[in-house]
Amino acid sequence: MSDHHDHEHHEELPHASFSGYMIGFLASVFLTAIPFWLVMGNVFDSNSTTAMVILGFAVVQILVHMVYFLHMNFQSEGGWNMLSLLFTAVLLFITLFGSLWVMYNMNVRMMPGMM
Amino acid sequence: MSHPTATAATKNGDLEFFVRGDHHAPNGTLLGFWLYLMSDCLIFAALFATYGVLSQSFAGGPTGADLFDLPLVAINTAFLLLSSITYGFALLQMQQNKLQGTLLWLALTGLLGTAFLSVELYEFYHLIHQGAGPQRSAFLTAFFALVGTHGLHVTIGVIWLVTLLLQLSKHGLTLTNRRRVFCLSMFWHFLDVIWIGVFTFVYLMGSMS
Amino acid sequence: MISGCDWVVMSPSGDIAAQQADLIIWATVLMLIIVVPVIALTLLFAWRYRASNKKATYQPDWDHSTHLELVIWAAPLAIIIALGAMTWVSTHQLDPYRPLDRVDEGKPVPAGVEPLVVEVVAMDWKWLFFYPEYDVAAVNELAAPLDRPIKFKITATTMMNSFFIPALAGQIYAMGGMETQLHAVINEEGVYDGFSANYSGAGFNGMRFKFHGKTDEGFAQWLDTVKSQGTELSRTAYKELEKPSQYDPVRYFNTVMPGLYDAILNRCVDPGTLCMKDMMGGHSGHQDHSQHEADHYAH
Amino acid sequence: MSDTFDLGKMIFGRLSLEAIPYHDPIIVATFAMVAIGGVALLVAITRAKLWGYLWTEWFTSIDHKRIGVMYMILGIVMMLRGFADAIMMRIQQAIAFGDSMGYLPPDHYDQIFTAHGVIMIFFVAMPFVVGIMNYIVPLQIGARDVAFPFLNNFSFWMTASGAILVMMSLFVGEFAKSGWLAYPPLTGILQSPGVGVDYYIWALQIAGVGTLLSGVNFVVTIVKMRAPGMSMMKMPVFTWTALCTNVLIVAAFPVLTAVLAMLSMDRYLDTNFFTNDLGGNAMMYVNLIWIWGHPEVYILILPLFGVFSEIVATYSGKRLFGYSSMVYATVVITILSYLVWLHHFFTMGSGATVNSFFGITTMIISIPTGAKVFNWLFTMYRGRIKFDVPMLWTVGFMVTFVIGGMTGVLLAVPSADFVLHNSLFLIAHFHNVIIGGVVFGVFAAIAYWYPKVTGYKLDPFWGKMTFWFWIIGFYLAFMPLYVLGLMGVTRRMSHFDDPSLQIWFQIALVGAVLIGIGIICFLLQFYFSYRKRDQLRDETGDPWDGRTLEWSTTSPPPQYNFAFTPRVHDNDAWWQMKANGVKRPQDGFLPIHMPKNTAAGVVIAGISTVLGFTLIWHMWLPAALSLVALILATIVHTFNYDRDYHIPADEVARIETQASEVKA
Ligand code: HEA
Ligand code: HEA
Ligand code: CUA
Ligand SMILES: [Cu+2]
Repeated sequence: MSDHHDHEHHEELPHASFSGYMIGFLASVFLTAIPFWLVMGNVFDSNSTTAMVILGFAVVQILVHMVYFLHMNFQSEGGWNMLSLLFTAVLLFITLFGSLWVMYNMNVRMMPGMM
Repeated sequence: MSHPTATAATKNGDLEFFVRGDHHAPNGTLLGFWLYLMSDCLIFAALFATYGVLSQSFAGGPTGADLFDLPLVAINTAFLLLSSITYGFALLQMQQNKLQGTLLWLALTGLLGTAFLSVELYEFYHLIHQGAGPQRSAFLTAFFALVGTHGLHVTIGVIWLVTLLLQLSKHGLTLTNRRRVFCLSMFWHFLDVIWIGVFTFVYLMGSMS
Repeated sequence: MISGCDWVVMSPSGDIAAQQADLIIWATVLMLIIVVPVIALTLLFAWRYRASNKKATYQPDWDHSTHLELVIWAAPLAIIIALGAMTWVSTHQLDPYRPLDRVDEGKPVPAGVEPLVVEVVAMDWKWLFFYPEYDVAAVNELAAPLDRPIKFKITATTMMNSFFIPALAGQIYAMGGMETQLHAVINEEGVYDGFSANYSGAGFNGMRFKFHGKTDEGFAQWLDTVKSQGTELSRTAYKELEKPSQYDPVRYFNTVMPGLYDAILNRCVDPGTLCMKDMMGGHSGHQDHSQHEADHYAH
Repeated sequence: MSDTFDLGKMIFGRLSLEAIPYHDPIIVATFAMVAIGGVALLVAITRAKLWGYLWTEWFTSIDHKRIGVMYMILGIVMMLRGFADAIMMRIQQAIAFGDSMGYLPPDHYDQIFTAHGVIMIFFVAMPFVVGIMNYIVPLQIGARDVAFPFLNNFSFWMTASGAILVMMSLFVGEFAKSGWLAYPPLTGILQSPGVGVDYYIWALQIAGVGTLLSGVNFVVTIVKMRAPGMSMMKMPVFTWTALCTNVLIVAAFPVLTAVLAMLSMDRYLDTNFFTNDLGGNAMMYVNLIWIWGHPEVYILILPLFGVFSEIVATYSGKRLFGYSSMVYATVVITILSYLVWLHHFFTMGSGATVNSFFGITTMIISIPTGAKVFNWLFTMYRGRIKFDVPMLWTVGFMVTFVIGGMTGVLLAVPSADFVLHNSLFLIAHFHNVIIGGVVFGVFAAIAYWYPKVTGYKLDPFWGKMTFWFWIIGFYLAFMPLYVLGLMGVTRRMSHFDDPSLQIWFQIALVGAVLIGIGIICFLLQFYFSYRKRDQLRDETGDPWDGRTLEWSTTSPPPQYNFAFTPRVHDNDAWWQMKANGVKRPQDGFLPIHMPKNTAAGVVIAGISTVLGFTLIWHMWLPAALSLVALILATIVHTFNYDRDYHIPADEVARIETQASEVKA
């Protein structure tokens, strides 16, 4: 009786697959190697081009990790995982770029020697 | 299994007002842990923002381009990436109910994590030795704080991993343990995601002078 | 005793502060349009629908009305649109960094009049004012001629303070290694309170000074007094002054070490310390500011 | 640290007998009072042999209801401290004019306003809010407990641990003299070498962990544990506001943790985040702390908006007007609260575009807030309003809060803020919204749910006395501050020169004294209600003719809340049950699965307190030991797999029939 119910038995842990991990892994090797090569090999003349490109790679790689390693999708936990992720992404964006905007604005206005 | 006082005829037909069977709310551990990770993510957001703001404040000291050793960072990134695939394999073993395999891959993951930490410690030691410690300039302060916080998380991850190995060998692949393996996997992969931000934003962009 | 003129924020003596006071009044009036009815309705409904009043209608299931919902959201929205527009315009108009284009209502800045530059340093716990144009400085006393725009450049030695003369204009922070600005003008002769509005530690209470709005002659006389009674503000004298102290008396300086303000701002008063503006290695961006600074001391 | 290894220093750090402020009569007197009170309490508990009971039934309890009550008690105790600070400030400001320096030197006054702000926000308002959510949310959603009962207990003890550290600072060392947001460079190690700022940092860090975890806990609880049939849009409004509040907690507190960690690195490791030299930038601290700080004030107010929604509907005998617009308004406020932080430092020097952007986003918040106010208003419209104490607070709130909201919007106009920032006008604004909103809301909630918690109502006479003293006291105490603000008086001053100001401060003091009487009435009401509990007894479990599920169970509810999980078909689930003549089932009970009590929370939080204390005093050796102990204790706790048990069916049956008999 005492464990007439390991009442968690019906719970589903998310399912992982070998191919998923392999795809994720190969993709991230690729997505890591290229930015390193771009910077170490000084491939582009302009730093800002390099910066934009490697930031783009980072974003893609983060998505790859989210999907293949963290098994993010719109179904898990009734969509709450995804919702919270998106919400966090928005807040992250606000915190990061909000701070940079605000601080840049102030620095420009009051740091004579700087920026 | 209706009961005279627990149901009622309403204009919408007969409505049940109580669950007369055994009711269990679904387990919330995975969601809870995910939410914790989201909050952790915002700690990193604050650190990234600070790094972003202070990244040019060299105070006459060395810059990223002067200091960063990209091949070393590449090696470290490789360790971390490898450790995520090994963790993946551990999870696959677990899905097939293979305790030995799970333990083995987890242990390997832990080793890779330790390797990562060793390289990072070496890097820090080297920087401090060069006079480029966290006190030298705001840029270095922010750098050490951001990379160090990530490192601290990996350290906690390794401690947790060791604990989990013990628990797995003691209790086997019970549901509770499976859930823990799963939580740690989220933690581990989450640290990868942060690391992507770190190597791109800090090391690679910092090396382009 | 409790007369309206004590409310310095609402009846100031400088054009900028006067515009800010007007703004407060208009914004408040705008909001009262909705706030007063809300309060009145609350009290009215509370009274009318009290349980003991059986005559009042009772509709226990009435919980929705699209029309009402629309009004509920639209009414505050309308006020906020008006207030938002007011905010946008006034914020740009009264940006403390913006040089003045008038000295009073209907009085544009006369051609050829340059603002009086005052460099302000918030110290622990006193105020130091430099007048680069006249090569004098003063501690805890500030004076300015009527109807001439003043340009304050503000920095601090250590703590974050806020430079505030309510009769003149709104406040702005004073921070170490940074320079904020404030443009203002005083229109009425008088002695006004100035102080730090941002708590800065033990001596904060005493971090007050008098601001004198003076006629041109009065201002010239004041300068004379400073010149005649003042001492020299050399590097050593400054180092002495820099030590934390409280409730400092007014002091005058009749000559000032060249570039002192710039050195304070860039945190390199001590000989041999690297100035902040030179530290940023390789970043040549906004050098114009310090160039500007250098010009002042070239005369 | 010196080069030679000094064992004494490693153990005792900077702690010495000097740290005990025995030369300050005020502190000695306070200490004596607290010590005598404390000893008396300890003796009484020992005499009554209550330790065992307290330990097993309360301290180690993982029952959300018990934990909720403990939060409320923590809040009340700390409120007395916060209020004692407030009255001290009010007296000082009423007498310190011209030659009279008052009785508090700046050194002491500065600690008091800092402690007052910190305590009121973190250890009064937060415990109240979290306590109410703890007690009510699981009941409202028809759940047996929260998602992570152990974590809940742990969160409470971490909050208590932070409170203990703040209280210790009174007697060992000093508290920060920095204002409740502790801006550097003032809080840097150069300007504040003492332990005050470290007390501040560690108290908040430790309590912050608790708050964050409880935020996660409640989001999961609300998302996962709702009774069948309770879709998101059928959730009671209080639960909705609790959800949004906890989302805000999870989203905002990490930033506080991060920024305080950075400040402590500057203090402990000589780094340069916020220093004046070597590239540090104090503005970044201000920026980050407000990214947390602004959402924090909505964390405080949102749950009380929920409370008022429940109360207005219940006492008007009506469905809440505009349920869905209430929900949308809450969600909009939640999101917007993240976009306005800069309004706390318009005057730091950002440009007109930045300032107007943040000013306008700030004022936009008054639109959903206004929608809420109107919804309450139209809930009252065509109702049958019973003016029990909770409803009195609600009307008091609606009138008072809109005034505070309006002055808030005024502060959101940057050019107006340039003259009002840091003035007593600002002080008046936030006491106006916090007292008129948060404090009134908490008192309303206590009066409303007290019979649920204890089984008897609070004596309405004392409730009304509390209300009238508070509301009159509030207006007298804070309206003068608006005036003073317009007279250009700055906050955080302990002495004034201009004698014409004094009269306003004296009026404010009278107001504070009236509030003090209100507090006393508030405390007395517990005593008198307890004495009259037989007359005030409520046996129905539903004394106010409530609408939501918490009223469907007995008062106090059994530890498992509901013998049978309710099924929900309507927003006002219990109202609908009552309308359909539904009664609780009396048979067919099943065993109920419950989590076990555990001491782990007390232990781990206790070690955290020690860790905090040793770090504050630079006692490196004990600090290292407690860190190790902390990690070990946590690991050991994870080895406990035996965490739950079943209440057998006949036990459930016994409890349920007993409850029914009481009613009969
Ligand atoms: C939840 C938040 C909260 C609450 C409820 C209050 C409540 C009160 N506050 Fe608070 N206050 C803050 C939050 C709050 N405050 C914050 C955040 C600050 C800013 C701090 C800073 O500057 O950093 C502040 C600052 C602040 C100041 C500083 C102003 C300045 O900067 O110069 C003053 C001045 O009087 C003040 C007064 C009051 C008063 C009179 C009350 C009244 O409501 C309380 C009145 C009650 C009494 C007077 C009770 C009498 C006492 C008893 C009956 C208890 C008996 C005692 C024992 C048994 C031990 N507050
Ligand atoms: C519970 C706490 C709480 C709440 C709810 C609020 C609510 C608001 N606050 Fe307040 N605030 C504080 C606590 C709070 N505040 C604290 C503690 C500080 C100071 C911290 C410190 O410095 O120590 C502060 C400081 C503060 C500032 C900084 C001022 C300065 O430092 O110079 C500003 C500026 O914009 C501001 C604005 C607002 C606004 C616009 C709201 C709005 O949310 C109010 C919205 C409500 C209404 C407007 C009323 C109802 C609406 C209607 C009836 C509809 C119609 C109305 C209109 C169209 C106007 N607050
Ligand atoms: Cu039912 Cu466990
Ligand atoms: Cu705010």
